[in-house]
Amino acid sequence: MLSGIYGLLSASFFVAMDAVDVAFTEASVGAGISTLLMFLAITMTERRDHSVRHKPWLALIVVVVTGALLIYGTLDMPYFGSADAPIHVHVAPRYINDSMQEIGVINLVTSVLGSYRAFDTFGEVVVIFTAGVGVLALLSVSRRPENDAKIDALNVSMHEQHLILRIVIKILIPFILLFALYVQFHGDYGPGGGFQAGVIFAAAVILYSMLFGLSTARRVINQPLTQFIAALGVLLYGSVGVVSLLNGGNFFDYNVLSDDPVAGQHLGILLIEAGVGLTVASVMIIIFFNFQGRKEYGQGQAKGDV
Amino acid sequence: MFLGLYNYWIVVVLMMIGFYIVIAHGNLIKKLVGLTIFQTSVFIFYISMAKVNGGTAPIVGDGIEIYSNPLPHVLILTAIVVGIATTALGLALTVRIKEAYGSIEEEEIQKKDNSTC
Amino acid sequence: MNMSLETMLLLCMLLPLVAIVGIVGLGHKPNWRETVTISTCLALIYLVVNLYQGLADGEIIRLFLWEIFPGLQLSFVVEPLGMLFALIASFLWLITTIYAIGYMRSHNEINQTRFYVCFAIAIGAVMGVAFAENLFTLFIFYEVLTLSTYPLVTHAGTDKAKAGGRIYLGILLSTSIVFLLLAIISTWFVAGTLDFKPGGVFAPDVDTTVAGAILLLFIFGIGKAAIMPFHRWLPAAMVAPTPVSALLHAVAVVKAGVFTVLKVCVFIFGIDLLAVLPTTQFLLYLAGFSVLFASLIAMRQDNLKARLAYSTISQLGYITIGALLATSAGVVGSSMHIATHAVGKITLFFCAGAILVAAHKSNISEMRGLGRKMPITMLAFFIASLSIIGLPPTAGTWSKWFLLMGTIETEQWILMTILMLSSLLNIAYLLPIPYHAFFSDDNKQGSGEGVGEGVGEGIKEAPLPALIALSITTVACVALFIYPQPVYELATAVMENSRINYAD
Amino acid sequence: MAAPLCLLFRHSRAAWLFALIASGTALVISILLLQQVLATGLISYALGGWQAPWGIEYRIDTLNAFLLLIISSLSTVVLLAADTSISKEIPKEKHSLFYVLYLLSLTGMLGIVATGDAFNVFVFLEISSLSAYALIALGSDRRALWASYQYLIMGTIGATFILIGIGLMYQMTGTLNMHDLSNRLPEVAQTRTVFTAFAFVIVGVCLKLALFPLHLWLPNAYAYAPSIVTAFFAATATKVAIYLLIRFTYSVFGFSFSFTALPLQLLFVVLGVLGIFVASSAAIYQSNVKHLFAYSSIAQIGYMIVGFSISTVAGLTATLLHLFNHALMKGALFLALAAVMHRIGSVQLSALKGLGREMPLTMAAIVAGGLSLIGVPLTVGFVSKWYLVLALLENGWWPVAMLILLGSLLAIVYVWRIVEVAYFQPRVGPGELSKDSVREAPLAFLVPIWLLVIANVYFGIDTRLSVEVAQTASESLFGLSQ
Repeated sequence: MLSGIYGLLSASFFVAMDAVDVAFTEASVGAGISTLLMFLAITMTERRDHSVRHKPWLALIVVVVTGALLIYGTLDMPYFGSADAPIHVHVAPRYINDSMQEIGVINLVTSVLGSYRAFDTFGEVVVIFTAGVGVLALLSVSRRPENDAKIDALNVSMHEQHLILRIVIKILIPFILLFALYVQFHGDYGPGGGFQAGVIFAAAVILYSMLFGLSTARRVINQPLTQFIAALGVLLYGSVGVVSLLNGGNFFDYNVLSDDPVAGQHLGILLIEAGVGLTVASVMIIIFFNFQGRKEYGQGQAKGDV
Repeated sequence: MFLGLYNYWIVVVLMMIGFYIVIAHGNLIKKLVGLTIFQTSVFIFYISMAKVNGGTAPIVGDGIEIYSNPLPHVLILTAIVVGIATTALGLALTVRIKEAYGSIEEEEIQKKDNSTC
Repeated sequence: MNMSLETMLLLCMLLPLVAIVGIVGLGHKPNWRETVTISTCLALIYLVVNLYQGLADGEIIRLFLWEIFPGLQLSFVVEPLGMLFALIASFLWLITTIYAIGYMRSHNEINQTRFYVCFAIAIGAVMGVAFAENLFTLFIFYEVLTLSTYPLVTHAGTDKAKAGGRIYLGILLSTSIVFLLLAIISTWFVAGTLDFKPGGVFAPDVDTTVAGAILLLFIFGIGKAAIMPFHRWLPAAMVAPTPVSALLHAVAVVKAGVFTVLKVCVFIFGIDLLAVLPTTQFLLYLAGFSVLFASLIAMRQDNLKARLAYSTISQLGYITIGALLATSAGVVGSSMHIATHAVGKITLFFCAGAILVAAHKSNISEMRGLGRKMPITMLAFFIASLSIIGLPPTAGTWSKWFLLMGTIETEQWILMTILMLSSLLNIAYLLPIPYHAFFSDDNKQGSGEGVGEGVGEGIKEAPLPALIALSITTVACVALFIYPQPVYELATAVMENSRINYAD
Repeated sequence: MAAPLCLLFRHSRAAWLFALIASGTALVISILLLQQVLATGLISYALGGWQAPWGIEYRIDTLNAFLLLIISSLSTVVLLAADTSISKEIPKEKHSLFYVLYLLSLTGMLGIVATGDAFNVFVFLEISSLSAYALIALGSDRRALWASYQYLIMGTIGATFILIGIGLMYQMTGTLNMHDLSNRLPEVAQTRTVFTAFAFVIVGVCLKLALFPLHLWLPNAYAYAPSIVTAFFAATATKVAIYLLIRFTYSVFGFSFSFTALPLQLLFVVLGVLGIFVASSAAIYQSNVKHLFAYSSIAQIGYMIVGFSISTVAGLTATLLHLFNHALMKGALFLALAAVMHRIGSVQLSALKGLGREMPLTMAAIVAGGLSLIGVPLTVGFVSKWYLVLALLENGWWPVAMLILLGSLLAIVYVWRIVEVAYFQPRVGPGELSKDSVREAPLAFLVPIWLLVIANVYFGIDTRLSVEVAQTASESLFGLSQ
């Protein structure tokens, strides 16, 4: 819970720092998804905390030394907020001054993300994809039908208690999805983009599944499909690069996608954002489903044992 | 001079809190929480770098001359994703460890390991 | 045959490897397997003798394989010292193989195929050591030799054999990696080359401290020369079957060691440089100590093979001393001693093996009266002992003579005394064995002899192949006294070679 | 030019064959790259068409190309055996996931090596690490999970440290491109910030590197991961970390800065030598052969670090050579262990009794690899040891040279424990396994194993290629730093 608040706090901090995009992401991730996952994991393991802090002094020394080194390092740093710091005068001006001509996207973050450093973003998508696959490898269970039945029964009894909530959520979900789409395509103009949209989209699905039961949700969005979509996202992203390669440019050189470089950039960014969105959404869903699935599986087994 | 750097120092303190939790705690989930704090504070550190006095969010608009540096924002977007990916994987591991060992306390696990081998 | 001599040189090393294929392939048919081995021996001798002819005709036989590092080649050349070594080794290999067949079969040893395979690799490595043109090539084959003989040492597979093998490998590999390799690399670093050159490779104005340190590294590094304190492997290796002890630990391995010492002294340092190095004197005394002390230990050994092993350590000390004396007499003596000691010691080991096989005895105290049961063996033992001691009419006389000359020339009176004293000790620990075997009654001893007597009834001479083998080497012991020319010529050629070129 | 490398992980449902093809393609590409680099020098490829430092570029010099070659070739060879190996160690339904992760990990490593952008390094580092955690956790033993968790914590701390370091550098220079960094850093080299950045990057990399005393995560991770994974990582993962170390100290911070700002030389020599001794001694007391070789890996890293710390062309050449050679040895060894695992289901030392007779080819490969570890002539281990000692002598570091050689004696001990057990102990195992159940490993193992063994010998005899490349690479590094 604390970490959720921490996430929200840092998000608002980012806003104060003029980093709206980052704030948006941190809000959805730090305060949303990761807290959710934490809770899930905690319920699956144990709440009690009877841990002993071993070797606290050693740890403290390490930490203090590291911290002192960092403070020492900051002494020569340019002052906070000063405009003539090296980072503001070397590479960045080009992004700020020229990207309108070169890319034509109002949100500078998006243009840097999608084009100048498209490869980083590509890496990012791959990272999240890796995490998805990793969680899948670790947690996926081969589902046995008799367990499913039990779980269903369990779920039904549970969910009848949340009738009002279910109705509210049912109404809300389409709006959330719509909002996700808006964020997805609005990335060019305001804060937003594929990643945030993906998370929001995933959040909608997760909400749904929390209230209506995992198996219900799985009936709507089944696992192979999400896996396929996750891969599709990466592929979409990658193929944008390949296409530009085939068109005679460098990898991720969107200029060649269209006759007009700016239009080409637009198209490229749009496509990769779509790829990011797809992958992120599906991976989030995969992760959540697997956590939840594992949990219910464990409960089912426990019940079966009793 | 100190005023010019206070922001970084707060970040450092945050970082070290996270780092300490990672090292010193025996509970696997708490370790992960610590890790998240540690990472997030690094993000803040980057974002602080990007801030320019009097600047606004790097979205081009009319009449705005000074923008924050968009590059760190991009980097941190990526880093956040990396962070959540790591957390997810770590939690997944924790869940499995709980299943396999019946505990998520570092010392108990080590004890069990030693007794089996 | 119209083979070029270069091809022959290559074949010297390849032939044993080719033989392996045959040996493994025919592993289940002992007769065929051993035929392959023996014919390989014969072919090898043929090759080596041919090379000798070529050398005698003054041809330069050189073989360049390829470069391993820039400036470091795998290459071979035939020169007198190597020739000497190769001749001895190939000749004795044949004899040992004959002997081994008799020994291994009558002893019902296991894993005979592995035995012959390793044997073949070892001899190939010995050839490589003998003909190596540079220190680097030599080092490679030196290590191959160590590794290929390890399975032979641990052949029996018992705990004792494994322990022995561990010591063997441990000491040999350790010294070679820690000291020898370091020495080689330092040489490479200081001198810029590793080629064996008459007169040495170091520049005349090289820092004597550095060169002295390198010499120290070399002498310690060549663990196979068994200078104390790195001699422990030799007695440990005696757990091996006797043919192994005979060929490898009396001839091939230790001789590879002292051969390397000689090579290093003469061709890396050059005897002139050697004479002025500060560490030479220390090493001389160390070797002297090794000679004397090993002899003393040998006195106390009851196990025949162990006694012979310590005797070997002592004799190796002679060779090292000869090399370090840095005079031509010393070097000649050392070179000859390689040959004469090889012949003598292998005879002794053959005898020990024969006694073990025929009478199942390995302790000296049990051998009283054995001479009457095994006259030929014991006679051979006697003659070989004379050779080791250095009495006429045996081969050892010459080499000891030259070694003594060397000490006198350099006025190393202490060393001379040591050598003389050690020879006396030789007499004391070797001659009593045949003496008791012939002239004392085996039944006079007290308890435990009942068993010995029961066995003693059935004792006959050793198996025929073994007997043949040891007779040949015994004859060789005498023959080398009467006709030492080839050996002497080669030995002096070593010196001449180095002198002449050094004068240039 | 390098871009196709990155397309390799495209199909999520890739099966073994696909993975193999992908890895093979990477191999071919990296061979071509190496040739081209040797012929023409630096290759730079701007991704997205944006020139560095604005965009991200791939920057391939001899060093990168060399590393790319090592990684892709080892990965291809290891993959040859993967299909058979994982069939027993990993549940069927996770096979395709396994390959996906494997390829992702490969991608990560190739990406780290190829990229010329500091932040991009971080991203790829995470790709390879995340997939590594997951791969290790796939191990059948429950301890694999714990090992993976420990690795995750350590790895993430390391990565975050690197991130901090990169951030500080960026703060001072305003650029993320490595080449650009190296141009701009000297201006601000005297500041405390740069010093701190350097310290953080180094510590972070050393965590990944498993440099003694930061090595604690490695043995368990190696021991409990699926055998194939172990073979792959042992041969490649630490190599990548060494690459990063070299890249950052030599190229980015510049040689003169790196070795004057901190007592780095002394520190690394001490740590390297200590690592050699402590890890080798630990290896001697292991009863699990995988553990044993894992500790030996740490010791070998010590050698590389010592070579690195000499900070001369010769020393660096030795390190790079050892990088290559060690990949060959450890690849062969762990693959052979994978074969053993496949056949008898255990890699405890006691389970190897008498295996020399039952699986002669596999055990012979282990012996060959072991000899190479010791550094016996005619194997690659000897070559690297030779160069290392030579480099040490060149610097006049006699004692260190002596220590290093002493350290390799320890290798004899632990290798010989295996040899003795495998060859000189009868295969008695009443109740364990019936005798005829142990056969020689299947061909799918033998081919890659012996490929590596032959490479071990070949590059031990004919060193032209490896030495030349290593030398060019280290010379160019020194050229860059001036």
